[in-house]
Amino acid sequence: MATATRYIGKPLKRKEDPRLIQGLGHYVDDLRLPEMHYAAFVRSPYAHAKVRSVDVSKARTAPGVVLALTGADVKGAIGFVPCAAQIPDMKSAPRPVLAVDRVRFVGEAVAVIVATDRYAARDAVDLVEVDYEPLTPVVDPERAMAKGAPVLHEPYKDNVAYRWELEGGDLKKAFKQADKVIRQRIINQRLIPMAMEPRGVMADYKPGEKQLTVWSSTQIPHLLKTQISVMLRVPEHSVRVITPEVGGAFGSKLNVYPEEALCGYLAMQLGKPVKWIESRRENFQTTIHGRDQIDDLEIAVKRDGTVLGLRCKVIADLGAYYQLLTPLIPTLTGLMMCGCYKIPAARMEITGVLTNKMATDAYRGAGRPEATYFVERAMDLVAAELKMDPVEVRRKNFPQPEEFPYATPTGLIYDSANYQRSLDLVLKNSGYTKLRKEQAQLRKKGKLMGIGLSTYVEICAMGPSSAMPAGGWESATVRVEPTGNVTVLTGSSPHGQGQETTFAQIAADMLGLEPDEVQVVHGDTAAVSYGIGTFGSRATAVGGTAVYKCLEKLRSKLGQIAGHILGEDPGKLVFRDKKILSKSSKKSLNFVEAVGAAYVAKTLPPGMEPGLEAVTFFEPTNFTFPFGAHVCVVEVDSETGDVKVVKYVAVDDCGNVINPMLVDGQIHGGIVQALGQALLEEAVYDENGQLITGELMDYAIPRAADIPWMELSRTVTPSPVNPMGVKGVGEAGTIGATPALINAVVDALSPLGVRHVDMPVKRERIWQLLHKPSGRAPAKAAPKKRRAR
Amino acid sequence: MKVEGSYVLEASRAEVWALLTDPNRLARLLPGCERLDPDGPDRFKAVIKFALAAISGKYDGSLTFLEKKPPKLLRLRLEGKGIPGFVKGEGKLELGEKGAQTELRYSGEAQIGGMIAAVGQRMVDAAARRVITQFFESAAAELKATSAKK
Amino acid sequence: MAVDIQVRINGKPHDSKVEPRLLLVHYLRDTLGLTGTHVGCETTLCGACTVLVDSKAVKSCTMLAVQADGAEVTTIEGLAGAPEAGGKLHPVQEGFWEKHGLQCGYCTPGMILASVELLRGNAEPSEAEIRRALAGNLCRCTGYQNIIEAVRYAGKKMKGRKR
Amino acid sequence: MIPAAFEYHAPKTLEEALRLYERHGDEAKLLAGGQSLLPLMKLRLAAPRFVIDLGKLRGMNHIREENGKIAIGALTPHAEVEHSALLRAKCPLLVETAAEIGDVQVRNRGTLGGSLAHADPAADYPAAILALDAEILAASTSGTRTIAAREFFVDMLTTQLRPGEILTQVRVPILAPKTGTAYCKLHQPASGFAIVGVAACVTVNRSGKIEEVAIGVTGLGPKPYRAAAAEKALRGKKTNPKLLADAARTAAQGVEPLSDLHASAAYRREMAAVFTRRALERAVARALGKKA
Repeated sequence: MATATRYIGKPLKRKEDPRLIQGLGHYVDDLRLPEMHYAAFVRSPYAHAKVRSVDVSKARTAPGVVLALTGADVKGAIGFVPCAAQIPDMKSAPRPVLAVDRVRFVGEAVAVIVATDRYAARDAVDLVEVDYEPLTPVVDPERAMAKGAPVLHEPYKDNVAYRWELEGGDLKKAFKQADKVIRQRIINQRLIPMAMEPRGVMADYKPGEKQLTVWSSTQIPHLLKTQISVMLRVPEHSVRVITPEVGGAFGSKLNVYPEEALCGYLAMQLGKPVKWIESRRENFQTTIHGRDQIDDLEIAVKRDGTVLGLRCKVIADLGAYYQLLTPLIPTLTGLMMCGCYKIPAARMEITGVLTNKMATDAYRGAGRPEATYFVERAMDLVAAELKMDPVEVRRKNFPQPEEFPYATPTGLIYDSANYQRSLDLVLKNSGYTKLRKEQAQLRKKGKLMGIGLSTYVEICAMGPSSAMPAGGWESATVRVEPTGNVTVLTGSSPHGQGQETTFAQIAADMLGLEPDEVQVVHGDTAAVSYGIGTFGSRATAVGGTAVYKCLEKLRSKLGQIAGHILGEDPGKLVFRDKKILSKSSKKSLNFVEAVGAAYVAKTLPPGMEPGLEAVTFFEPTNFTFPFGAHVCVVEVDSETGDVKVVKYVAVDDCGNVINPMLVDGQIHGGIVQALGQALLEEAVYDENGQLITGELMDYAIPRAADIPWMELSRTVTPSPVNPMGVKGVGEAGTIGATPALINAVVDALSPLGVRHVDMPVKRERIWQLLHKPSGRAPAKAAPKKRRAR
Repeated sequence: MKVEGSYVLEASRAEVWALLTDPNRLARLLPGCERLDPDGPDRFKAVIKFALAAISGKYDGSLTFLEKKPPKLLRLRLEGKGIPGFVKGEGKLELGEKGAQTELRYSGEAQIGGMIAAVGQRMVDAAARRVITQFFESAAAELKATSAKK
Repeated sequence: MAVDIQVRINGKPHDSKVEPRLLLVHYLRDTLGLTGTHVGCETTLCGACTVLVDSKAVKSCTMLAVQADGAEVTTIEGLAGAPEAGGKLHPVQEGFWEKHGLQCGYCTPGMILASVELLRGNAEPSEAEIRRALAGNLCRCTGYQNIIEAVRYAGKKMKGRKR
Repeated sequence: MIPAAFEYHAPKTLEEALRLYERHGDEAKLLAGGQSLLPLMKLRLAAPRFVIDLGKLRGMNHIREENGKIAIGALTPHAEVEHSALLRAKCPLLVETAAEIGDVQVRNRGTLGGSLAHADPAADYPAAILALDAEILAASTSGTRTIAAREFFVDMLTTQLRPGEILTQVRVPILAPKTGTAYCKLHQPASGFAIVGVAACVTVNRSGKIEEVAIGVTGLGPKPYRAAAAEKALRGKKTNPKLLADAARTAAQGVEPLSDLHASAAYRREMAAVFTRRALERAVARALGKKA
């Protein structure tokens, strides 16, 4: 049965938007129930302290307060914050939902207040008296690993959470055969995801029905339901999780947080609905952070630019406790460490370290931006060392298109790619040759202009369950209602990606309907079959494929019904314009008539079950590997160190595209988040473990005026892994763009002998390089070149 | 945060030493100090109301003399906590003779936690300087007043 | 303790008694149920809570409800009633839909209202002018590019209607 | 996010406001546009017992020419300064400076008087106010006095305003002939405040001699100041790029710069020189009628 693609591949306007542009959408804080109560948390101002006592007596009697609980009060009643990732010999770092006798990061909650309105709850927080005995905080991960450092989690003797290794190929040989070994320490700084909507939870308990409903701004409603059931020891069928509109997440809501279980508990205790809305300061302190790796890189390279081997020692700062996937994230860096290059041997050693900070976890890209960043820096380091053009080094090391599926030494099979094609296109679109000429001219005038390249590959469509901590499949249910509309229920839980539109496009094309006739439902565990969620650029490739498979089943059934009624071979029927028709005989049946037949059940083929609903749990056989090539051009103000991005050109390949407008939107947003990391963003804890970028006043995320116009284009290399040939695009921009910018900045500063700059390229950091080159170990050639200018 | 510097007072070392170690007089020097009550040997309970225009907060805390080498060196610790967060400082004051004057060299480290650390980052440096200046100016005034009485 | 205020919101008069410390955004959301205005920070930097007060874009988290006494407030819910909209989607709303100027939608009401103020004074803003006018509104999803397209689209539309 | 409770007053006349302010003393805070005070209150770094809202006062939002000067009411929002045709023609420095404050929304609410009275060390206006030698009018129950801009700023968040005094008006001179002005600023990337902001006002005669120069600097230290050494180095000299650059290098003289996450003291000092030079170059070019 052929599918006409009237909607797939078209820039359809989003079905989500009419409600969102009129203020009619409902995020958690927009929901209200009668007798709503509000929770507020008392949080530690210390990074590391013993909690001697928590006195909530004054708060309890404050106006409007109905409940004030400490860690001791809920200790036996609520389980620890869950971590789904297990690494062999990993230390445990259990986190109670409210700290009992010790706090390990600034912002860790020690008590909760519930009051009749949010103002009263906030007032009562100031009335709680906590007696802390400060302990020495452990902030720097390298010092945390050292002997004698204060230990976060006793009875362990040190703060090393785990060590993890991965090796493939003959590394010894690679380094032995190398003409040169290039070494560089590369820091991937700690970031704050900063979704526009902070987290929020609302819980309601109906004692008669024994039903606990939790509304949460989450990416994983089903996993959250299971975890709440486990943490609160409530039968899972008594828990329902609903995710209303979610105002962005970027991985930060791919988690289970103390407040989610606690609000459920409080609602059960009070028999009243309880809501908690995170403040931005809480969001900065207590929602997961991203990245935070120190990568010590060694590159074995031949004189002609062929990279023989790559070795990387990673120190991953995990923070004080494990959130859902904390320990796992750095291992993804290991898997992707060879990037889009045919590097025969690779080795990664990760040391995960516990420090007095918020946990790191999945932030847009989750482990892969780190890999792309250092391998793309590596290519430029090789180019600089061998005085080659970065383009040539990349070409030299790409696998050829015919080598796919391509097996990496890290154990992955890259599905399909043509790296040469995307590189060629980005060079053409950016006018690379001309840019180099311009650069030469500007350098003569003493102007600092830099051109940066990044060719990336990412691992998406997560993923085969064998390689995932807790299932990598996705569910879908597609139901054709008796009147002929279609309901698509997906286990994915989109939060801005637009699957209400793209899944409707798929369904409309597959069934010959209009997208308006398809309603996509997600995020309600009582309505939707168990699912995994939206993260790891998986919604379309995994969730969408589940939908696709349901649609195939329904087409088959509808085809048989129509064939039976029309007396045609079901295999020769097509779905078009709300009809099921035979191309050869031109006989047709209205779609709605075929649907009616399924429900009225009088004219069904013998033995066929009535009804029109299909369920699929789709298990992917492999990940997908989108790729692309980006060019970034910067100008550096030699007086202030200010870096201005003047041009950004991207070519991305995410396989087949369902909605190009939405794909571009994902890439725009991803690039800007990456530029944010490269230019501005850094979560800074001071030596006492205080998060001094504690608000938007000090943590800069890109504003409209900070970034250039982005020129996008696409190549299309379908994935063989799923029937639609899609790959995923949610993280591509974030993964590809940071190295492009940093490579551009290093390129701009290269006449001064600079070969690496750490992110973010804050002005003062650049200014120091420009004005105090001796402080930063410049290359020997620097002074001579400067005279030459 | 580290602070260091020096200030010259128009008084002898003995006079300055007497001033710095007398809790009643010291209370008048500490900006915003409302009370300084003995709480064991060389330890005092303090109530400090810090006010900088619109920004204000009340801190309960303690002052401890960690080391006394009259009239040359005084090491002390000041701790306070209140609704805006906590402050903890440890430092030393060295008294040097400069003719009839005394040069006070100070150095120390302060820890700030809570709301002020999270949002007051850019103000902390200037605020610390201001508190120190106020302290020494008050000390100078106090010494002047005492010598005038003599 | 409570203070009487009279505010016109989206064309409708409201007489309320409010606690003086009640923020305008909480008055709109919690007292009146106009939840289209969002809260994204507490330091006046994200712009999600932007509404129009007497036709000027302001951050409703940094204004007390009592300060709005006597004022005319337009929220996203009332934008269809704006003169340029005539009961339908406002051209800026239309632009955001047409040009995919939103993803998660959380910053969108504030973005739209800030754009409305810009376009009322300047129907053909340059890219730089748009970027500058939206400096007080953060978006973490779109990378701003389609928002700029949306504002341009709306500007053209508004100019066309004026003729 | 939620301020502590307070007692609210919204006086309708200045007299009433002054009486209230006098009565409640330092337990009261004045609320103008609220763009500095309300964020502090929401974080509970400020929790005044009384808030006196000046929003209902009449006659304090104006920009008008008066006795050879331009008088600006204390409650004039930044946006109105930014868009004032009168100021654009006669005191463009203030227009250029106002346009650099915060963002559109903040400029729509924040007021000139509120900003000056708050005296944030990184605020923009003070640089211009100093460079213009503005006069600041302060009212109290015992009358009104005029404070020279140079006297006004005392320390971080502290001004010459006495307890019970309300800033009512700012008077700035009309741009003299052959005079150019400019405000150049290095933004803190997150908050938009000035890491360094320099306002320059330069009068250049036909032969290129600098007859008068005033340079106001904000962001560098705990309080804004006039770069006196730089002014001295320029006054009476014939303008040339080296002169401007050399003078600018003294912009931080005598000041111990602040240091924070975004800029160390050393960097701030260097940026003071860079932005002073840029402001001077732009102001001189404008004085000479060149585009800049």
